[in-house]
Amino acid sequence: MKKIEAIIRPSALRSVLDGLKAVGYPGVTVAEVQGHGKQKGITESYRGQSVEGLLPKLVVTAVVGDKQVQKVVNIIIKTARTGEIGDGKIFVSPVANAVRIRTGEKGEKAI
Amino acid sequence: MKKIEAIIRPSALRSVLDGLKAVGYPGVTVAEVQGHGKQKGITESYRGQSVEGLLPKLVVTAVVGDKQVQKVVNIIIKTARTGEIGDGKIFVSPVANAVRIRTGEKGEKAI
Amino acid sequence: MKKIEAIIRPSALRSVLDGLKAVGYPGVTVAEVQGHGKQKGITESYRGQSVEGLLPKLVVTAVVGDKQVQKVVNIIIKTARTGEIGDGKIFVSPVANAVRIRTGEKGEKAI
Amino acid sequence: MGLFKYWLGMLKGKSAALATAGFSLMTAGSVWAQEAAAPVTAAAPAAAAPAAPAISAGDTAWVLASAALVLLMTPGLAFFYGGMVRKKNVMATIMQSFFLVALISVQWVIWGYSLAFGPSKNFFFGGLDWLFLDHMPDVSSLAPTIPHYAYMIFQAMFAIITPALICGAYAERVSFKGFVVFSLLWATFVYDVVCHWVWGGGIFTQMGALDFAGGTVVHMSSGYSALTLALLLGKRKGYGRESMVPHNLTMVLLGASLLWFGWFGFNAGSACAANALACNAFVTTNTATAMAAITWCLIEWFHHGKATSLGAASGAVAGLVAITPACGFVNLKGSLLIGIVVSLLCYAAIQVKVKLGYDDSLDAFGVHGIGGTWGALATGLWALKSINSSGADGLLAGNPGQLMIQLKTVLATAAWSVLITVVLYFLVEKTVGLRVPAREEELGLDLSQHGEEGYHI
Amino acid sequence: MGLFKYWLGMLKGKSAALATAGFSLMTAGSVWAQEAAAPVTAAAPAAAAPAAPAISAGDTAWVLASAALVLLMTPGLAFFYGGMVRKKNVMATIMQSFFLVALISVQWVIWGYSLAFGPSKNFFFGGLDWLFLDHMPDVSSLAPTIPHYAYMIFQAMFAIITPALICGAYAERVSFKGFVVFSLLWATFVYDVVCHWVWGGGIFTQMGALDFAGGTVVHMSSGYSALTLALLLGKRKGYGRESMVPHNLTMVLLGASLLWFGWFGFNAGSACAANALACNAFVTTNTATAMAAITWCLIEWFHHGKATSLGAASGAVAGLVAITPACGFVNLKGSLLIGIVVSLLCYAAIQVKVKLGYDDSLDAFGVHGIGGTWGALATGLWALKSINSSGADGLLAGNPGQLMIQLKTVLATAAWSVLITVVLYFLVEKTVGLRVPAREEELGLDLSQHGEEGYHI
Amino acid sequence: MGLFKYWLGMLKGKSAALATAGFSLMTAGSVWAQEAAAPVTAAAPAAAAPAAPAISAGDTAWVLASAALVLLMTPGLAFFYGGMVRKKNVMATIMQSFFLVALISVQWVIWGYSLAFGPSKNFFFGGLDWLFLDHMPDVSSLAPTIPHYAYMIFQAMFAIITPALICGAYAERVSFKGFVVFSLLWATFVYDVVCHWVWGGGIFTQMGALDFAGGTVVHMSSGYSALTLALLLGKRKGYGRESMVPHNLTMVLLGASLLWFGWFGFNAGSACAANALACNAFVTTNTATAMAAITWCLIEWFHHGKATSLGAASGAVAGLVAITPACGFVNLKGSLLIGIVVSLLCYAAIQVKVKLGYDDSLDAFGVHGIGGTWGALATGLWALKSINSSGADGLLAGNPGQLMIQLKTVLATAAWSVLITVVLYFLVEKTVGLRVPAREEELGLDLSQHGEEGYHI
Ligand SMILES: Nc1ncnc2c1ncn2[C@@H]1O[C@H](COP(=O)(O)OP(=O)(O)O)[C@@H](O)[C@H]1O
Ligand SMILES: Nc1ncnc2c1ncn2[C@@H]1O[C@H](COP(=O)(O)OP(=O)(O)O)[C@@H](O)[C@H]1O
Ligand SMILES: Nc1ncnc2c1ncn2[C@@H]1O[C@H](COP(=O)(O)OP(=O)(O)O)[C@@H](O)[C@H]1O
Repeated sequence: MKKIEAIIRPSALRSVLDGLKAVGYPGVTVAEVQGHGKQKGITESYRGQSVEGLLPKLVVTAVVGDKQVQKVVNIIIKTARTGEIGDGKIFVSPVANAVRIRTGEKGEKAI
Repeated sequence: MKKIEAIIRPSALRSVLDGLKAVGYPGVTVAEVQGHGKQKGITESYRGQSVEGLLPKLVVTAVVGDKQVQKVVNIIIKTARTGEIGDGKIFVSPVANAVRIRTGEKGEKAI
Repeated sequence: MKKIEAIIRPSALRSVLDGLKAVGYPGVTVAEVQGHGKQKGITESYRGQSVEGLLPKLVVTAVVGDKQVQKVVNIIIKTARTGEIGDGKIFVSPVANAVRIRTGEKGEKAI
Repeated sequence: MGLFKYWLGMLKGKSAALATAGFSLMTAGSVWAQEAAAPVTAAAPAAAAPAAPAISAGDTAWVLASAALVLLMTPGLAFFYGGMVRKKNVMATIMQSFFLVALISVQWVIWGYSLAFGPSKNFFFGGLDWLFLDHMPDVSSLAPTIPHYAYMIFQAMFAIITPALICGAYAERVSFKGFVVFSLLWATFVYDVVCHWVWGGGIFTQMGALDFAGGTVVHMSSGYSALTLALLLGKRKGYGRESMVPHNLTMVLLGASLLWFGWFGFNAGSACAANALACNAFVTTNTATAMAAITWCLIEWFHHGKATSLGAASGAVAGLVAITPACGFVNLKGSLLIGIVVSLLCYAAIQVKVKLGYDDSLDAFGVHGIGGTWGALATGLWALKSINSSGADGLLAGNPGQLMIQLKTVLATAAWSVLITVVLYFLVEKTVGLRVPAREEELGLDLSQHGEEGYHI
Repeated sequence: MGLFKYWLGMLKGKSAALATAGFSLMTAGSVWAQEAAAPVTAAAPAAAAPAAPAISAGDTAWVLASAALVLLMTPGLAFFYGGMVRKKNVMATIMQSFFLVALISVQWVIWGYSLAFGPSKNFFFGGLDWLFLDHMPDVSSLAPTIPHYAYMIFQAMFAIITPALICGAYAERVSFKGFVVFSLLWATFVYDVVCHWVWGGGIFTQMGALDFAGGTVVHMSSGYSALTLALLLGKRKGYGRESMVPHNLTMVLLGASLLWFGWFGFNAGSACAANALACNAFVTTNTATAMAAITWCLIEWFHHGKATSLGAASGAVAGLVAITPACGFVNLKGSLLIGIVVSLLCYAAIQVKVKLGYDDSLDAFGVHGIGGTWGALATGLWALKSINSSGADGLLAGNPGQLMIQLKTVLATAAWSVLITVVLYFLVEKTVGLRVPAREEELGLDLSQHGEEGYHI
Repeated sequence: MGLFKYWLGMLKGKSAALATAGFSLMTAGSVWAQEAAAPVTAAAPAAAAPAAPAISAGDTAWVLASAALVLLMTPGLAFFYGGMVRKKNVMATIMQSFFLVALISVQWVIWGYSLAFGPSKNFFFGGLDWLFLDHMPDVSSLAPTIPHYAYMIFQAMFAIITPALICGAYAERVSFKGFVVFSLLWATFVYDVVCHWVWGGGIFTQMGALDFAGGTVVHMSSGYSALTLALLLGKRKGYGRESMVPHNLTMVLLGASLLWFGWFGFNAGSACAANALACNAFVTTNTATAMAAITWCLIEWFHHGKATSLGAASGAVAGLVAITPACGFVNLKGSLLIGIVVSLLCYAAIQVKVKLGYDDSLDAFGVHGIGGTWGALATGLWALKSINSSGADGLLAGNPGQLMIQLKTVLATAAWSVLITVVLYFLVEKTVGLRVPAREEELGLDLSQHGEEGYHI
């Protein structure tokens, strides 16, 4: 199992979710975050004082079986890409185990 | 060390925290997220237009020593379960290292 | 590649970001969370009823190449430390792969 | 006690009819009106009204401004309550108050005002002569210097906020449909009736009860109904186990601020004129409110070592509640005392609630029931004829009888409110349903009742 | 039709001048004033004004209070709109309304009031005699019992909110600079002109059109301009693909509540006196609004099985819009009907919009255009001379001519608004630019236009 | 200079007593009253008051409505300030303003009004004859057409907001306990005294100083005290290192909107009548505010390339501050100029602050101190007897003396405010403590001072 964490533009959420739905991967968790990468933060100004701000992003997390990783990553790339700086990153990391709280099922069955 | 990430119902937070406290694992981080799994999102309606919404959830993260993983997972299962769809998931993943910022301590001592 | 997750005081954010910028690691994602560790939550009171609250924290996440881990961790320790309980933790965990959504680049090139 | 017998008797003959009346309100209403009108003799016109003074633009300006202020109180309440619930119920809670503004606005002009203030010839309610405001004289004898419409719409705002106050008791667990039906019936059978008793020329008017701006009519009726509902509905799912702290205190403070602001219309507007009496009501209102907020903070200080903003807001609202019946009868010192005592009583009541274990979610009874009762009695303690010549002296000015009258209105209002609320609760619960299913409650009322969420990414 | 010819002819001679007028507004203005003043003969002073009654403190108190209430409506609108947009555009949206309060306040005292209400001798606009409010008589013939300044500032608040209403149509995609220039021109060439036609002694005043508080002047002018802009600007980036649900419904409800509250000033204040007519306007306003909110909820109930708080708020605003022209001419029953119908119409219009695929982001046309049109026509249906002796009877009181007059004002206002909006759109888009570049829209207007964010960690 | 000597001498004999007076305020107060009353001869009754005109319902309606409006300003300020602080201090900041509404409401009716407006026979303060509002005549000579209670409660609202303005300077770092003690003392020894000087028949009244609605009394007194406290308390922990941007700008805009709305009561209500003067104040207030908001945005545009909503709100508040003393004396053009200049001055002051490095957290001095000073002087520039016959002409109408008088009141008010603030600061810091310990500041005042949080999951 792998955890796929995609940091995307807020505006891409609906496309990404629709894309994932189309390939039958429903389990997904979304969090609001802020960040900067190549796309630098932006200068904001409050009563004449400039401050450097971060940009709002969303993290879409899906834990999937090893075999689906590639497919899910591709879907996300396709649905979240605008081609402009700020499209975001996808990080894939190992998951040792998963449990479905309702049933206590473990492993890939649980996701 | 393992990172235990439990995606739970917001209403289960207090029970989970109390449960964890009872077994002496204080270190915990909670984040607000939204998601859907087996429990599909819900249809919302704004000025007559239907949209598909995600459901609010909380992620409770605790990094624990390898030996405590099972115990903590069990506590969470017990305290977060209602038996209805939407109880959530627990993901366990490896942690390479931990540092306590205040003291610089590393490894299991730090958590 | 490693994912460095630093749970810090909200007030330390600017220093940490400035510190990271100084060593040339721009990619970073910040999330608002709540938690408690050694620094217990605090007792709050609503219309005479006491409840135990969590403390607001930020999680700063940066995915970096293996060789930079130590340097980044040290920067965070230095910039986030006050020496008082509540300074937070840093967790380092493995990342299997990274993708830059905009270009599709993979691996360390993507971060 | 004669009072009790009177309306208990009245009720007995009516209760069956009441239960079957169901939704055909208007028919039921007019039947009832005829029945009731028969046995009782002329009583109403009532009240002051010196020989037809002219309409005053100044008084009208003040009453219209006051009506607008009181209108704003209900959204104020929406935010006061909305901030206190959990995030998943915020819109449902705000919606309850907001929708009541719409619902009761219409109910009032169609039949509510007539029931409450119509030219009935009985002690009990005002009849249906003024359905749709037809046949209304241009000026009400209760407010002779302003157009009748001004008085009517000012009163409408009171009718609106009263059922909204109850929302605090059943917050986070009733269905929207059930809430609508219950509120409409409650407004008709509790509010309109009690309003007639106290202000409309009904039995309390006759008895000389003092209620300047609605201690009994507004706060006690809603407060005791709130308690009744809290008990009948049972606790919220997870009560005592889940955290149920206010999700947004800034919203609570916004609500409390709008309430304080609007309450000047409520209380000082109740003079129905821009005169010295209105000024007295304005000043005593502000003073009691301020004193109650300070007192609440002091209590918290002693009890927990810290004063809270929620406490300051709660104390302010308690003070506003308590001074409401008294504001046009007591002087400054009376208002200070009323403010101090109400916070002591309400704070204590809330602590007791937790001990007793019933779930009056947002303390509708703890604040409005207790505070309203105290205010009604306090009026009987500190009322002064020197403040309001059409009022009466209270106990401390040597007239213990007034306190007894106040006590009677308290008991009668509480009893009637509880009784009808019990009837309506069962009626609604058995028909459209009042308490939501557990799964909907868990999901949150915003999504389950309204299909919307307060906040989006 | 004569009407149409009249001003189309007028316009032809002017359109070139208009296009080149550019920024030298004041010069342009006075040139125009002289040109236009020439061919037309005396018409204005107009309206009621019995032989110089004294200033009434009561009336003044009410109009000043009303002016304050109406001022608050624009921030109310800021929150109503601000809650409906996505988080990244919340400040830009609030700023549009807030900044207009400042911008039009100044425009109005410098040249707007003069254009709209100045002592012109033509049907078309009021001239520039009262620039900077100089040379104004102490009392306006339109409001003889209050100081002229009170009437002027009360009217200012209407001039402010009207362009702010349009913001709903182009929300989330215009540049701040373009917005400022457009709004200033629009206020001058649409609002001030239409205002003169209807209230300032202009052509509609002469025709006997009824518009108590601004159905044509405020809601139709803004509504049709909104539609025009929505079509010209095109859809928001991602429309139909991205989720564009309201980011904070509590803010929407706050806005709606402030609108409802302030609208009492808008409508009842338009009596310019604290009299029975003001009371009628107050009551019909509240009733239509309430009825429209209930109706909207019922429609949702039938359509989706659930009533929403956004629906209640939308219905309330639709009701407020529709009753605006009618409130001082119709009776209670008329207001109930106006409220019911407006929600049916607006709800339908919004569903049609989605089908047609244009992006009136927050339904400025769907609510203000449709609701305003309905209100103007409904006034022609249910107006009663018995409510307002200086008004007229409507169709249902046997005077079909009134409905025709109303229809003419509707058409003329819509046509003028659309026409000028098209001209101004191209003018602004080609010069300072109105639509933001795609990248700025994606980033959000808060950051790209103002360099600030609504919410911070 | 005689003025300075006068009260410096007075102070010398009093300063020891002041320091020891501590908490036994009432005793101290009356002792002081007797001392002070001796050497000075009759001076007060003061001011206009033509031979006992009748109470006017219209005027009363307007002043009551205004009092309600001004009450709302302090919660407005709570949100204006609350949105600007960091999330962890939001409730503490809102609480400061909200609690002051309660605290000063009570202080004012018990001793504040008497100190400020009581029938003293000295230049300095009003004595304690009207403690608990006893022995007050039914009508004040300062507002002869309304009940005394209306004037008293209207003035109360000014007394409330003034110490609340200071909160902006010490936001995010004072203990609640210290804040309460400081504010109570400040209200008594600064506000009540300066209020007496300017309006209560005191020394400035005698001198002919012009301050229509409180430039010196409200804004300068609070502004200079704010600066003093900012300097004495030192910077917030992490100032210059941590990000301290507003956590919720929508809340700031809400606050600014409520301030603008309420300020109509503040300024136009200060006419104490619904007359032409009130209308002038209303119009100049709105105009200066609007012009200042526009100007602030233009400055930002030139300075940073973008106008911000925080800037528009800040400019509006600066405009409101500056026009306050002038609104009933200057004409429209004066108000435009006052609005333009105040934004230039305040914006500059804020930039200088950053350079100088003191931490006036939310620019209480930058806006109220600078804006108030400018307003007071501007009144001396543009005042016109033709606007207000009981006023005076200013410099530009050929009366340079008036500017000198204004300057004296500016200096005296600033000096007195600074002086007493220094004394009170040390008094409070040494006893209950004013600045919170570093650990509590880091945790946030919401949790450390009140044990509550603004927002919950
Ligand atoms: N190394 C990293 N670690 C953690 N988050 C990152 C990293 N790099 C980028 N991000 C996140 O991804 C978002 C988008 O990154 P950005 O570099 O702007 O995209 P792009 O690669 O298209 O230029 C950032 O705002 C940040 O939240
Ligand atoms: N594969 C997954 N990856 C990431 N998050 C998931 C996954 N599956 C479920 N979740 C999260 O867990 C929450 C609850 O899941 P759900 O399937 O509704 O619970 P249950 O297993 O009891 O039916 C979801 O709302 C989502 O946030
Ligand atoms: N084992 C853990 N797992 C997850 N989060 C933790 C853990 N320990 C601490 N945290 C997070 O770090 C924050 C700071 O921890 P704390 O123990 O107070 O710091 P310190 O080590 O300086 O005392 C906590 O509020 C919590 O959010």
